[in-house]
Amino acid sequence: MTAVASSIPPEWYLLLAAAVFCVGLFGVLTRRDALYFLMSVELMMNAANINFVAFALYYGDLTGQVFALFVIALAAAEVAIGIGIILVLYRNFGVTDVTVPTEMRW
Amino acid sequence: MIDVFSYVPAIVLLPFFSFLIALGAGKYLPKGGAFGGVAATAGSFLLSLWVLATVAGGGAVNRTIYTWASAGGIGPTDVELSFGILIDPLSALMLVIVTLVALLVHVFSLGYMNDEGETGLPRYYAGLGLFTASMLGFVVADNLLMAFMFFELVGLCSYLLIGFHFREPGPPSAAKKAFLVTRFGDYFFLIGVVAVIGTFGTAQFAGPESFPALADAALNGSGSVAWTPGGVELQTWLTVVGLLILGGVVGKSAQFPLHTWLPDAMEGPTPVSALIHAATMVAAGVYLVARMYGFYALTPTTLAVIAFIGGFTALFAATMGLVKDELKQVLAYSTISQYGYMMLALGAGGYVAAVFHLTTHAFFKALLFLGAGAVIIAMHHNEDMWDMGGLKSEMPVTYVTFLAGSLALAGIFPFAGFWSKDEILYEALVHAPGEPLLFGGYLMGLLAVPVTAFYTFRMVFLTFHGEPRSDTARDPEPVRWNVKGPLAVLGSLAVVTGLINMVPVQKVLGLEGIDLLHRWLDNEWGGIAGLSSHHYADIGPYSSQYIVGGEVATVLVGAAVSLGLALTGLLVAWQLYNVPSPTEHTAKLGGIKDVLYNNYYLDELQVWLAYRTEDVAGGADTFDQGIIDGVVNGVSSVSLIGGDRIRQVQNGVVSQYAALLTLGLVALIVLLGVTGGWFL
Amino acid sequence: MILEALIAVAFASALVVLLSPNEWAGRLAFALSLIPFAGSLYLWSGFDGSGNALTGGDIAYQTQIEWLEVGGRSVSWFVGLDGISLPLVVLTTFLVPLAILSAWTPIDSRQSQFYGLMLFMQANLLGVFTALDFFLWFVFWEAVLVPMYFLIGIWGGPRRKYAAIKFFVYTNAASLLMFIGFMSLTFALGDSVSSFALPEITGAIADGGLGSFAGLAPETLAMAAFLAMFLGFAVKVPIVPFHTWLPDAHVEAPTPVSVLLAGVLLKMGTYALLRYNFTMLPEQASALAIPIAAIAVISVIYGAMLALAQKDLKRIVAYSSVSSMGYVILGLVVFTEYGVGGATFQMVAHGLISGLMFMAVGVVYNATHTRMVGDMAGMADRMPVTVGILVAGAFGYMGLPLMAGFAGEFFIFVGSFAAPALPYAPLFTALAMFGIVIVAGYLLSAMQSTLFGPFELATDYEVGPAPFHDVAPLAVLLAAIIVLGVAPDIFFEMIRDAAVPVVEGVSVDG
Amino acid sequence: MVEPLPQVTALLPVLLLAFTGLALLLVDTLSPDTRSNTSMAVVSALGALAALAATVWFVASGTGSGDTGGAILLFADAIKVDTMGLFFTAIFASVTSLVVVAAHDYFHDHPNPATFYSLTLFAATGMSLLAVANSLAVVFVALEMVSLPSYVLVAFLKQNRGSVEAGLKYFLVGALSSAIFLFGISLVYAATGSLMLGDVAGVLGDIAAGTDGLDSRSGIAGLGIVMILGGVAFKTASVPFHFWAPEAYEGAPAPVSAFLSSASKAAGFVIAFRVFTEAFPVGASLSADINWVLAFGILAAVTMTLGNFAAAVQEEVKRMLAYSSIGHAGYALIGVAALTGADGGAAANGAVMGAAMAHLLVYGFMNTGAFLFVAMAERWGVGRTFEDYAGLAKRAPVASTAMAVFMFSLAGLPPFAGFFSKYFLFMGAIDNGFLWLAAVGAVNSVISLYYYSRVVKALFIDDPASPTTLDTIDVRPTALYAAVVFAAVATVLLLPGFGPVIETAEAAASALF
Repeated sequence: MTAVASSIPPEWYLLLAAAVFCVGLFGVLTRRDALYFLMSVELMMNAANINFVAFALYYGDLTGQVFALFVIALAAAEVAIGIGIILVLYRNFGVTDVTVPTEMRW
Repeated sequence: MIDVFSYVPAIVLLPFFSFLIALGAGKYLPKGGAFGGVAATAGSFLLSLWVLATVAGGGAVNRTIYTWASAGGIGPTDVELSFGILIDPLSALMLVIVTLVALLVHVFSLGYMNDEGETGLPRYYAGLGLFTASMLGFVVADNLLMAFMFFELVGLCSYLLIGFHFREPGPPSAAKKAFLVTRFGDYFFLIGVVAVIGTFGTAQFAGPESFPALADAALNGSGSVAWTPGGVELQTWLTVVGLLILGGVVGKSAQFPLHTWLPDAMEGPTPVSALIHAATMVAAGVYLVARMYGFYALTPTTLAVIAFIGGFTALFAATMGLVKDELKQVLAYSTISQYGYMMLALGAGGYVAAVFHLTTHAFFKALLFLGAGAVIIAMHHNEDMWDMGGLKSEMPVTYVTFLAGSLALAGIFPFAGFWSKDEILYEALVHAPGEPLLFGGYLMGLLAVPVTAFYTFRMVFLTFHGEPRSDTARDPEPVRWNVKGPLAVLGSLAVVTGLINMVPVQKVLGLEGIDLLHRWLDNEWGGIAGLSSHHYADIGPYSSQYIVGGEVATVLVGAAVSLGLALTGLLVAWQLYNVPSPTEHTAKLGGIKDVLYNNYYLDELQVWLAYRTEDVAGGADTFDQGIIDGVVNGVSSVSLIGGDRIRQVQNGVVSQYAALLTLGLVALIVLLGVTGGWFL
Repeated sequence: MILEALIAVAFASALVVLLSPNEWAGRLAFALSLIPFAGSLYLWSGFDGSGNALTGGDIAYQTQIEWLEVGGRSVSWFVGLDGISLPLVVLTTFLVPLAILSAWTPIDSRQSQFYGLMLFMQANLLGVFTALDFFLWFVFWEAVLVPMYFLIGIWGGPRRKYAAIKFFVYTNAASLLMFIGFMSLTFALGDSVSSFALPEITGAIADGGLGSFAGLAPETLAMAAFLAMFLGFAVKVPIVPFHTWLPDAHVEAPTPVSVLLAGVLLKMGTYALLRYNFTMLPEQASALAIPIAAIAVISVIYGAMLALAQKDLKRIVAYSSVSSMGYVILGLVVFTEYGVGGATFQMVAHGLISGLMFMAVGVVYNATHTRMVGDMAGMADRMPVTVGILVAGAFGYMGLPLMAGFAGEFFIFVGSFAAPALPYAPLFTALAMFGIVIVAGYLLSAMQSTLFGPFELATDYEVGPAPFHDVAPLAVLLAAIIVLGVAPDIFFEMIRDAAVPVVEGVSVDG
Repeated sequence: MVEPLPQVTALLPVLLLAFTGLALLLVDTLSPDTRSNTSMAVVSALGALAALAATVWFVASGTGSGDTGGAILLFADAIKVDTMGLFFTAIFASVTSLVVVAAHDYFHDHPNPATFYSLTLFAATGMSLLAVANSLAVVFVALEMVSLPSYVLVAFLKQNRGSVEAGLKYFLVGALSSAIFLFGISLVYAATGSLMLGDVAGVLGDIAAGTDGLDSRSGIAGLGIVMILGGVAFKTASVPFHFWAPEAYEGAPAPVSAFLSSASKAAGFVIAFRVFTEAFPVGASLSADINWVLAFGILAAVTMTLGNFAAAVQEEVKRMLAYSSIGHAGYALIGVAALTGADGGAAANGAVMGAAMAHLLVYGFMNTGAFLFVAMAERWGVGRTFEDYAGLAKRAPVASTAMAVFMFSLAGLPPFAGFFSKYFLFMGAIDNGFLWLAAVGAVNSVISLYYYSRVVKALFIDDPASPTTLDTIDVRPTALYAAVVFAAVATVLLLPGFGPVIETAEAAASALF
């Protein structure tokens, strides 16, 4: 493994991942447009990926890295589905604002 | 020698069968099943005579014949609840009285009910049959529980018969009152029964293991009772128990303050009144005290209370009888008064005197009621004495017999009532010294004598003497043999019954042995140990003291005083009412008249109490619906409101969902983190 | 296997009737309901049990078949009879046919469903009184609610929906409380029990098998469990102040349902109290003797006072049931043979009498279409026989001697007056006895104003004598009441035999 | 015995589901004209039933159970076939078969029902895979395999605003939750360096014992565990991740609601049961100061309370069922909340978790049945509110009776299976000393009795608003009836036949401790 990567203490990776995760979460909570929502979620998933990759390196076993690839694939699939739903949302409600559809409540 | 006592149950069951027959098949039978009743009571009467003869021949029996509830523990002891028969001189005598009166009432009813074309006769005769059966069962009972049970059945029958004319408003209400008031007394009686069983483990009247015997033994230290409530001294406890049982007596025998039901009970058909007042229901109370006299004799306080209540009731009721206008009302109050005398006697230790008066009264009071019944027939069911008058010429038989009964009731020599009442007063007198309550009872009893004579003859004169004061009185409806027959029988009895116990004569002339009843109840011809007047006298608290000179003097003075007073009352009545067209003199009494007329407003008091009770009940109902049920319903509505609050969280905006979700997660993390100390 | 057959037949006939056409559902149901009755008579004739089923007595007609195992404890089909359960089984099978007869007139819609549910309820009631395994018992216990909910809800009066849901939810809540209590008790026994068989659990508790559980010391736990179960059953009985569902349920329920509700369902509560609280935890019971006796007395007096205030005949009888159940509680808590035996006897007696009262009131209602005291008078004039029986029943309710009610109440009074286990027993007994005065008060008043006096009726219906199939059950019930009052020993002896071990559960000095 | 069979055949149920789904997709794409709703339904039903049969056979023959050599490990231990896995597979398979049969009538006029069947079967495949996952990686992948088709199924009626709104909310909350779940996994990986459940447990033990340097890891692991717990909460529709459920269940086509609220919920629980017992054993977690038992306890209490109280005040039956299924999630959570770390607690833990599993099985029938009845009502075109259901029993006695059975069973009344499953659950809680949890459950089940009986009241007691309202009931959808009646019969028969269920479940659960 490269000296740089190993010279960085694992806590830093954790902090980075946490930071990215929080940014994503912030996006989720603040953005009303479905697409932004989607992107923020992607961000959160990638935060997880950072951990996987970093600690795969740290522990020196490949599971984490491989799993990260899986996650990326799944994220893609999720986005595909998401876009589809957003599409029908637009068809039925004429907007992509997630706070608009509130016909069902209480 | 066949055992007559094995037929004793038949005495009870015969009228019961007549009840079943009348109830089931009455409407298909001639006279609505009357003959069944007559035959049954006649059979019972004959059997009773046979029993009487057997007892006279030295026989007596105290036998358990049926186990009602098998032995089981009640805490201190095990008990077995059973039915049985106790035949001794007292019960044998009572059997004869009851069956005789019942028989005559049945016969009389043929005239009073059938000939008058009453409806619902089967129900009537069924009621009579059951009534007689219950009373007989009560008479032969060998233990307190059985006595109580038949006591209650008597109450039921009185309800059914008093309320016989249920289509009219009056009778049902009177019936209700009769049952309720007596039930109130029976409440205490029931506690008494339970207390006796709890205390002694038995409710037997007679025998070495009977509760009077056990109580006696426990008091004189030669034995002990199974249980007394914690901390209560035995003598006190026995007094309490005695008073509790007395509650039932006061109710049934219509003693103050539970007498109010009896005048109302006149709503029932007159023959029923005769049965109730002469021989059955009302007599039951006094009979009960006599039955368990061995127990009462042990508790002087109870005796004193009995005496006082009796004396007071005797006077109190007599005063109310003074002003009544209806024939049967007068008789009703006289009944209350006379049973007061019997209670006085019992309280005064005059066991025999009480039984004596019970006997004579049974006859002359039955006579008076049946006579009144005859008059009522004649008057087309108008009972107001002010519409009568001059009937003696129209209905001689009724008049003569009625007169005999009245003389007896008034206690005029030599009619039955004189002897018994005189003996009561004598017993009270000689035992009174040193017993304030008893002495008070005696005085009131004495005072009641002239009053009794007065209202009796006021009744006689108004009814039979003077000029007819209404058309019906001028042309009364004639009555038939089935009315006159019973009257004749009872009339003669009212004259002669006194002869069975002429104690004064014996004492004055020294003729030994003519005090038959004394010897009878003293088991001279046989009986059961511990149930003799002697025994009662021994364990009783009283000793005789003769105020004026010796015994003979006292006897004579006492007799003279009571007779004199009676005659005074009679004469006053004569003066006021034995005139062609008498007028009301009650006005002279002024305010007192209203008080007497309204029975001292005691009914009003009881009505008031009833209403207050209903108010309490209403309050309870409001509380129940408002508070208790309110809480129950409140819980549900609160939950639903809570649910409504909760669902508000789900407001449909997905971003807020995300926010709340995150918040929740953070909350969890913080909670676990803090408790787990991750952040250190 | 007779017991199984009995219950199976009941279930089967319920199904058959449910699928039968409305026209003859009633007759069919009546015919089928006679089978269990005959069966129970057969059980009675061959009854050879002795002692109390829970305390190791000889159980009659016992069967125990492993059902399933949960949490290391086995649940089994375990049924049997002892002197306490047999009379109640007979009572149930006796009342149901009569109730069905009394339903012929009033029930005029969806008959097959009605009678099917009645029989279904009967099957479950039989289960309740015979089951000796907790879960088996609990299945039947809860299953009774389901038919009751429909019977009140569908065929009931104007406020039937409210009454049905109230009964349903209230009693179910009580069951849950009881469940938690009993479960804590069972698990506090630890490994000393390997099943939910009630005899085994009772035995283990008696042998002091209770350990501390969930942070509670054994004594605390036992007391808590006792209270939980007592409250649970108190609703079912019902004991004041948990009684308010009863009048509503009774008033709304159709007559035949009221008959079973008052006649049998209330007895479930007292039966369970006897089995669980007073047989399993006698020490706790006698420790709480005074408060329990107090609420018993309150139930008697308060219930009677409420009845006094009512104007609806059914409500009157309903509240007087509350009152009568108070006697039962008093009889149980004094722990004497006559007290406990009398309480059980009173269950049967009250079952018959209250059944008769509701039935008779129902017959009058069929004719008048009103139950309000003010709306009618002098009914005796139009329906003499019915009124005659009604009056007789009323006197039975007032505790007239030689009728079943008196026997039950008197046994209780005798058993409780001098009871050592209950302090101030004479006081409590005397107070409770005053109920017999009040009951006379309101019953006589109600009868006077409705049955007697000149006939009048608020509505303009033509009123005549009731049909035979309405009067017949009344007569039969009355006969039974009198027989039981004249010869109480036919039940009391076996009951007492089964009550003895319960009484011995408490050791009273002196 | 199944010894002669190659190990991989243990996956037979999963494969059956997967291949059925693929086959349907294949037919649908290759020859779109030959497909017919009926044939599709039949095929998928057969596939699901075959899977069910296989599962039952395996369970009966003791595959993967302790007495036949223990769990079967496949693919480098990433898959672990044991009794619990099979037990849940049985739930999934039976629910799936019920749903696809019902769907045949529900989508009778839908242009393209084929996708529905395939998607359902793919979701089912994911679930059954979830049930046998032995590594967090597989768990996540399988979870997505369940989620993604579910999103589409909810939004299946593209023209229906409700369906779309439901789909959107489900998707958004789902995406967020799976992100959280994934991050949790990553943290656990960071703390333990492994994704295999067993290894994670081992390292956790070391952390608890403090046998290695970084004790701050317990914090990281704890954080990760709570996040994983969040993912579980999402799948099981537990507070605070439940928000999607009411809308999704209400908006989705009724068969889909049935599928989600029964099968998908069970899938969530299989994660909880497996991961939290095998990866984060109670004892180790507690000694590592990670008290997830407490977390589950709080969740259970809050969830059942929120679900039941909210359900009590609903106007629409479907939404009421949605909330009630949240409430039942709360009940089932007792299975992981009422666990004790005390040694020797294994038996009791197995008992309570087994009770939860049994409850989920019964729930699979009664809740699916209830939603399918709603499906029938929608098919008939009667309204959605309680009032609209008034008097249905007069027209549709059989279906209404079945519905009454479901309602009372959900309320935990005998003689229905829901009675045993619920009371055994409470019993388990009490057994472990969690009286408070049982008490909360008791209060809630009282509330639930109230609102479940409202449905029965509407069906049997209330009278229809107008005589004509019932005329809309003009068809007898055979397949729907078949499914509903079958579910009802199962609900009833599972009471007497509860023995095998609870005993298997307990055995399976106990094997995990």
